[in-house]
Amino acid sequence: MKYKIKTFGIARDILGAKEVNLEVKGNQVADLRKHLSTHYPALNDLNSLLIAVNLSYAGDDIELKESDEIVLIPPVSGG
Amino acid sequence: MKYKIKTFGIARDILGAKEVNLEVKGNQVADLRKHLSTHYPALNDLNSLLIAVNLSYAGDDIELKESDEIVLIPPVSGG
Amino acid sequence: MIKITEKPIDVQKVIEVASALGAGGLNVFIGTVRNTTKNKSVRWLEYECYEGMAVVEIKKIVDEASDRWNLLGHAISHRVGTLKPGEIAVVVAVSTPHRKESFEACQFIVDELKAKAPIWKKEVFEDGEQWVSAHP
Amino acid sequence: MIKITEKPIDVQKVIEVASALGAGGLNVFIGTVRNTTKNKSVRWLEYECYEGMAVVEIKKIVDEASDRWNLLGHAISHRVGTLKPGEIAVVVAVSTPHRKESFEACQFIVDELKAKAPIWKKEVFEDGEQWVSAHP
Repeated sequence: MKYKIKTFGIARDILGAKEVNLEVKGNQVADLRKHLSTHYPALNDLNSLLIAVNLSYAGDDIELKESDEIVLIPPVSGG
Repeated sequence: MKYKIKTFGIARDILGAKEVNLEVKGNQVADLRKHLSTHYPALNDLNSLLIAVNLSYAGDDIELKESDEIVLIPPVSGG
Repeated sequence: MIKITEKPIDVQKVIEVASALGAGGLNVFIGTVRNTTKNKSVRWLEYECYEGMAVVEIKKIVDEASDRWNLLGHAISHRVGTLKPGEIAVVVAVSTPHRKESFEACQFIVDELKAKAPIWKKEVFEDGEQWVSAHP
Repeated sequence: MIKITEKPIDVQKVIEVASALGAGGLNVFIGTVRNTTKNKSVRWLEYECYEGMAVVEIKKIVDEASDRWNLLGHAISHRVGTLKPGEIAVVVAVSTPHRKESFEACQFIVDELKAKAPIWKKEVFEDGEQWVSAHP
């Protein structure tokens, strides 16, 4: 499946762009995680990495559609 | 001893003036308290009555001079 | 800054005075006159203060807060006179390096001020008036 | 009001929006950029935000606070972009009938906002930069 991934903060630095198109085997959040972990190993060093799908944090078993708004959420530090 | 007593809040209402001159038997805070309690019994109904002498709260055994600034402090309610 | 005033309190000014460059957190409490008390409608409040001693007592409270938290700045302003519902009676602002202590120190000062500072308020209702907290 | 803005935050405005006539207490937290972190001098900070979701997440936090305390009014403003030391990054204001709950509710919202809202800051030093909290 082809997904358009938005990035913020250190995740943008690691992926190298604000938006990245990825070709992922499988259609679950867990599959996307596996892809990211393999192709961008620096993500594995972060304190946490959440994935937001259509404005909500998504668990590993959530199914992704190619039209979804998918965003990488590295450790937040607002305030 | 003759003391000039300043009053605030409900103590002013009970004593009837912002400043009252009292002739008290004895020269300790306890003597003043006894005088007040007898002559202004409505003071006995208050939640508390502190006596400040020269800008500090004074215990019953403090000795009073006629030149002291003596102030009745009924229950406070600032804020 | 510790101030007793008959004029409306300028909140922005209090905040500015309490600010400090090394601070990460500034907490402000603004106490306003409520429009009801025990379901009775409040027309206005009369505040009065034993001014010389109030400033001394509030200074002691700030000193105690400084012993317990790292206060980088503080400002306290209390109004006296006639106040209508919605008007500001007291503003307490403190700044500290981190946010948690700003909440704790500000709340401590407000609680202590209300318990100890020689300031009194009388509530005036349609059908009477009473000195707050005077009687059991 | 929940607002993400690139412009300097108007604290007085945030306070006004959070005010409510039945309130006796209004608590405000102002978070400012510190001039040092771990003894290193901070030149500036870069804040960024996933705006659509940040507003949704902060709204959830306010709803949770409303379940726990009697919030009569609230206003939250978070700045993004380049901020220098001393500048205001976030202002949270809540008003409640009594003072204790104003402190509790405001602190809850600030704590949760910092833990959950998708907002990030990068500290820029003389000799480098780092995304705050990114690494262990």
